[in-house]
Amino acid sequence: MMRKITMREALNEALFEEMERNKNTLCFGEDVGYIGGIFGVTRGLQEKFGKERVWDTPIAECTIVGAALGMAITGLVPIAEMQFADFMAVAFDEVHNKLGKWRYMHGGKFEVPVTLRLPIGISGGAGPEHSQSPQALFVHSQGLYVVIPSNPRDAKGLLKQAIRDPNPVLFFEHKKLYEVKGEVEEEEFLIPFGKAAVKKQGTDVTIVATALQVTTALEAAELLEKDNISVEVIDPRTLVPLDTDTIFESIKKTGRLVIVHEDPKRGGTGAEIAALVAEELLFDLEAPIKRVAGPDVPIAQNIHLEKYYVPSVEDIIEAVKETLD
Amino acid sequence: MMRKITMREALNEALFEEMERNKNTLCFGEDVGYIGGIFGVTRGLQEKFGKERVWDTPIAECTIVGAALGMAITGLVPIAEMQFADFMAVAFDEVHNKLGKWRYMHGGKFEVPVTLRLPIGISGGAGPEHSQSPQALFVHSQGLYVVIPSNPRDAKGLLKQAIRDPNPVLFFEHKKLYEVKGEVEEEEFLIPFGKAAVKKQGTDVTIVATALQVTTALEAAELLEKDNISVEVIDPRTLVPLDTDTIFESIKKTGRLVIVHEDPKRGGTGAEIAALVAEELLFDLEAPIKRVAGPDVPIAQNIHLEKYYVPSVEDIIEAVKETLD
Amino acid sequence: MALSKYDKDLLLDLYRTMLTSRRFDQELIRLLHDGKVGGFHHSGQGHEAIAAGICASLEDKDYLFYHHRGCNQQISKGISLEGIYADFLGRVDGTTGGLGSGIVHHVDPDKGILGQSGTIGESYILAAGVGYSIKYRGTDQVCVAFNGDGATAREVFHGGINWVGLYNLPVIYVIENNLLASSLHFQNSHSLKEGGSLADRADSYDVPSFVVDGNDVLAVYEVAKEAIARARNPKERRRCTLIEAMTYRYRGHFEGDSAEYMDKDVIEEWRENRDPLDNYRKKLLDSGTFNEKDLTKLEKEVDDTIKNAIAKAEASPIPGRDRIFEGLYA
Amino acid sequence: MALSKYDKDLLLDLYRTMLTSRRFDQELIRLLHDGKVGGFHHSGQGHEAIAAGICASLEDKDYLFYHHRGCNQQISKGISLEGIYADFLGRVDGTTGGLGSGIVHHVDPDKGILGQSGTIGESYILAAGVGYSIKYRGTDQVCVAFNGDGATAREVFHGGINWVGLYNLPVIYVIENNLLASSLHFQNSHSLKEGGSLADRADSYDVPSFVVDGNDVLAVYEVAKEAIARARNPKERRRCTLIEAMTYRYRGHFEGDSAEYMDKDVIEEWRENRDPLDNYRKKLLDSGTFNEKDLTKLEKEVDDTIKNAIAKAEASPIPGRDRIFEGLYA
Ligand SMILES: Cc1ncc(C[n+]2csc(CCOP(=O)(O)OP(=O)(O)O)c2C)c(N)n1
Ligand SMILES: Cc1ncc(C[n+]2csc(CCOP(=O)(O)OP(=O)(O)O)c2C)c(N)n1
Ligand SMILES: [Mg+2]
Ligand SMILES: [Mg+2]
Repeated sequence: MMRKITMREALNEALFEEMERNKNTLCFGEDVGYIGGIFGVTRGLQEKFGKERVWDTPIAECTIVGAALGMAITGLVPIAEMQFADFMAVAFDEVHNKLGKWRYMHGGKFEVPVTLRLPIGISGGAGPEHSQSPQALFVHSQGLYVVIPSNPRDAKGLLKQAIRDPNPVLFFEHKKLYEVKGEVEEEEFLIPFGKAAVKKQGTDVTIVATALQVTTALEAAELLEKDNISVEVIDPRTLVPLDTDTIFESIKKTGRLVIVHEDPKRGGTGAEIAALVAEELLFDLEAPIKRVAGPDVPIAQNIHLEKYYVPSVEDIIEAVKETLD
Repeated sequence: MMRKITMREALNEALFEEMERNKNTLCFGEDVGYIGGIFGVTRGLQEKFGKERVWDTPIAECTIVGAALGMAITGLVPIAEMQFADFMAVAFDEVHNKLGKWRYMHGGKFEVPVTLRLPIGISGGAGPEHSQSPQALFVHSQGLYVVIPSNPRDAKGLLKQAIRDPNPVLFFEHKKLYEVKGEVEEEEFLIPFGKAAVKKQGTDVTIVATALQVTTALEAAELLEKDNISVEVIDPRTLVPLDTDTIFESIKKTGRLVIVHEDPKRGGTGAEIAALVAEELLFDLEAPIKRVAGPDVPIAQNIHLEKYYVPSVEDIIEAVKETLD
Repeated sequence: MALSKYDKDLLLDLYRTMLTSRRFDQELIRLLHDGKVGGFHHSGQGHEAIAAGICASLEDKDYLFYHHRGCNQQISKGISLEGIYADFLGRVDGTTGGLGSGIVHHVDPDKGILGQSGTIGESYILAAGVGYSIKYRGTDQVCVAFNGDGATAREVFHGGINWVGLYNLPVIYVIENNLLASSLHFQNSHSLKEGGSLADRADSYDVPSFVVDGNDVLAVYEVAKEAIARARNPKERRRCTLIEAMTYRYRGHFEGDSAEYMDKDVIEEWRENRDPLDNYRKKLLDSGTFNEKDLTKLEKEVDDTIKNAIAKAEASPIPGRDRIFEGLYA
Repeated sequence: MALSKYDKDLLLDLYRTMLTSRRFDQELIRLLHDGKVGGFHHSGQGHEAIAAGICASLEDKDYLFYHHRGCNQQISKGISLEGIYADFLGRVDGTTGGLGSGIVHHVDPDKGILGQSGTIGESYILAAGVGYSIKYRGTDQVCVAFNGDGATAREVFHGGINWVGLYNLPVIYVIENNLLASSLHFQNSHSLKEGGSLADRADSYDVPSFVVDGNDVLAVYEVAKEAIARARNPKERRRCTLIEAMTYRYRGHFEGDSAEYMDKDVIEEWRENRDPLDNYRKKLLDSGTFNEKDLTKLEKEVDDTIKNAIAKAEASPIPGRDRIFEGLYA
């Protein structure tokens, strides 16, 4: 049987392997060095690779990202962690206007192999500025890749790909997945960007879900199976580039689409997917598209209220059934 | 006949009137004081209201917005200008996480009457970081209003409303509209948020367009009229709140929707509108939705290339005709 | 200054404030361990003298931005204990009306407590706006913004202090320098001269600054009193001040942090020899200003207050789903 | 230092660089007025001595971030004139391969010219990363980042200088302080001590700094030479430096700016008495190092170079629509 490891371990392995592979690869950010990150993803790296390659930066997110760009265009391969993806707001200019555009606006003369690791998601009462899932903002950016794994194996293969890719990659890690275990082979592997994973085949309704919501969608799908509703669950794995082929193929078969994500609904990651389908596949749809998403209000800190922000199995089941009415 | 004034003059009048109305209203930003703004919108204000109320700040966008919030929650009504809306990226945390959430996350105990004036759009070779139209990013935010006028009268009425509103308002002004003239009555008036304007009635196809693209859409509509295609043109005027009633009503009549905007297509302002329609009105649609939008690449500085970034009359005509095929 | 020169009420109030802060925190941690409080808490144990010393010269009309380790600051400024306990417990009678708290977001406009930003350090710029507001409105209010040493590395520090200095605003920046920013030692976070301080940063902005022993409540009180008086007076050449108060924290960065990066001996040294409460209590007794009975009485009062506050907070209900849709727009 | 102590080639090169910068700019403005160049241009006339003096000690391998008023800087670092003319003219042989330029974005990796950010001041942090990269790779390269006085008010200044100081990186920040940021006077942008300078900001970070007459090319040269030598040497206690070079601009913020906020007499005073080229030329002649004929010959050469560059640039084609879809990803 294949070994099972947590997503944290899988990410950690990816970092180890890529740091070993290329000595110009560096890891830095707040608390990533000595303690190995507040979520423990970079544990052991400083011990192994030294303080020059793995270190704790001051609390200055613009500078972390700006410096990463400076390193990348002069021969290094920086991997920086934002302690919480929410802090991408602080370094927004550096991400949206610098990382994404530096190569293009300077005539294609640079490569920008930057990876930003970005913990997202609602987890344990962290409140309105430590719980967000801001990936939709960067779907609107240019020149960035947006990666969002849902399980240990994908996390490992995608992170290795991200580090090797000569372009800037935003790598979103759902905090609630760090402890989740899954099968990951011992041998080295990469997962290419732009290839969705069909997590479960089905014929009645297509669900497109990302990150933690893939698990929720699969749970819903299993329960729906008991009602003889056959659901296909697709995890795009990368939002930019988006594997429209796989998604469209599925919708052509099912005629129904439910999109599930934790980020707020308005202008969220589901909007672009829904819009593409409404442009390209309108006559294949047999029911209105449904989005099951976070509400358009900031995330309360009250731990008792958190559940109201996260798409639940019941929410998904209800949405799927509505498409079948 | 009613007088005609430029959008710049209309905005300037709105500022004068509101500054006169409430002595706690202040205007500030880079170059807004002595020279009256690099686009001339705040001209004459410093002379009239003095340097305490109208002044030139250091080049520090985070601080401009952060300070505006501090003023707003202690009794003032700040109106700040970002010299180019592109610089909202610099102050992104202050806008997305502070202005939008301060009231909510502190239990609703504050009002945040901040207005940010934000020049957008491609105009005269300003390149990838002085030409953007970043409004889609803030459609995904919470707690903000997103206002985007297309003509002098709307600009005046909406800006006055924005200043009086107790909530943070992002006010997007297309640079190419500043010189455009239109009828504006002498008497005071306000325009409420969330009320779209039907710019032209029609029965075959609905176009939803904002800012400069309203003009382009109307030109296209006029030409289409000659081919006996009757187009309804809707200007939402505010993207948050969005007047879905008016938009949906129109689509129920026409069965066809073309969305036009200058911001890049992927995750742009059209995505949410298309998604809403695909959720709510699917069976009213007789053709796939079309988005005519900016390409998903940064904006080149080369003035000869700019035209390839802006939706043209021809692009719109083509899209409309495609919905009728 | 000899203790005898101080007003006795003030001396006792300082003790009461520090003790309330300490006891509040201890009881909160108990509630956390009992599983009644979710989310994050950054304990301010060891820092109590700073907020107590600063806020002693502030009035309700004055403004305050606390930081993530800021319960002491809110308590020193007079926030309702019951309110913040209810926040931590996620009850509707919390200061946020049921949205809860943890990292931040307690609030009390009537006490001038303006809240806090989840992205730390933002109060450097928010306070600049509040200072401008005070100056424009022409009142004699003051705005105090607390931050940590770590947050002072953030880019916004420069933007804020430059505004505050340029417009000469009634703003006092207080840095609670506990030598650590999460696991990062102060020395590895800031480029400074040998023996230099964060207070040195203020110099080129022409902002007066002080480094003060943050575990000595009277030392803090003196420095703050001067700064606050200067801030209130529009005729002063410099109304703004940066105060760096040196201290240490007794616990991990947040409750649950195993804090292996901290040296247990160093913590012990601070606890044993530099505790702001113990040392001050001893001083009060040694100087003969108060006797053991006076202090025991006060200690009992504080305990009762805390118990009462918790009881009231726990009696408040947990909100339902509707709550999350309230209060987004005014 | 007496002129006789300098290498004659160096002396002549400095003049050539400044003159090329000046003539480049004059001709560019002519092209603008002829309607051949669209977009924005921020003329660096009056600033030429700064870049010439700094770059004289740099090599191709060294890195440079210019700022929006930075054609002088690129020219001093050796960028192709034909390339940047072609950028301004929107031709495919421009350094950006047809994307054009205006505000910024010329580039030449082979000359170490890394580009520029449209949000000014960002090079304060980008250069920190480049400095880290140099240090990590263990080369003796240097990174120079030019900025204006106005951009130095941006929040990122603090983040950048703190990194550079903390990690002791081979980075030189140069501020071309022309007393204006668009219409805002320097004094209204920065909180400083009476008579203080932006260079003072470096002090608390333990970053060596200089204020230098930016219109005196040899003065700039001397300061930069020392700083660059220090930066190259990993054994130096401080490899980083902040240089504030005082100057003034002769023209509006950008071409087309009516610049009514500028005092014509002040401009005249700088042009007449403090022009970096005129004064240097006079010095070269007065010292007897060169005679009128030497300089006229060089001037003719520069004119020819410029003419040639423009001719070649104008011969290059304008790109078509496809160009905008090229080069987004590697
Ligand atoms: C912009 C931002 N970056 C990072 C964090 C995460 N964070 C919260 S507290 C903290 C350490 C703060 O250290 P310091 O300012 O010294 O305060 P202390 O905790 O020592 O009281 C960090 C890194 C944050 N909340 N906001
Ligand atoms: C972040 C940001 N804010 C504002 C601007 C607009 N802007 C461009 S140049 C400039 C003035 C810069 O002044 P300074 O740094 O002194 O340089 P100078 O023009 O005087 O050479 C301004 C406000 C910008 N490009 N980026
Ligand atoms: Mg600290
Ligand atoms: Mg300047």
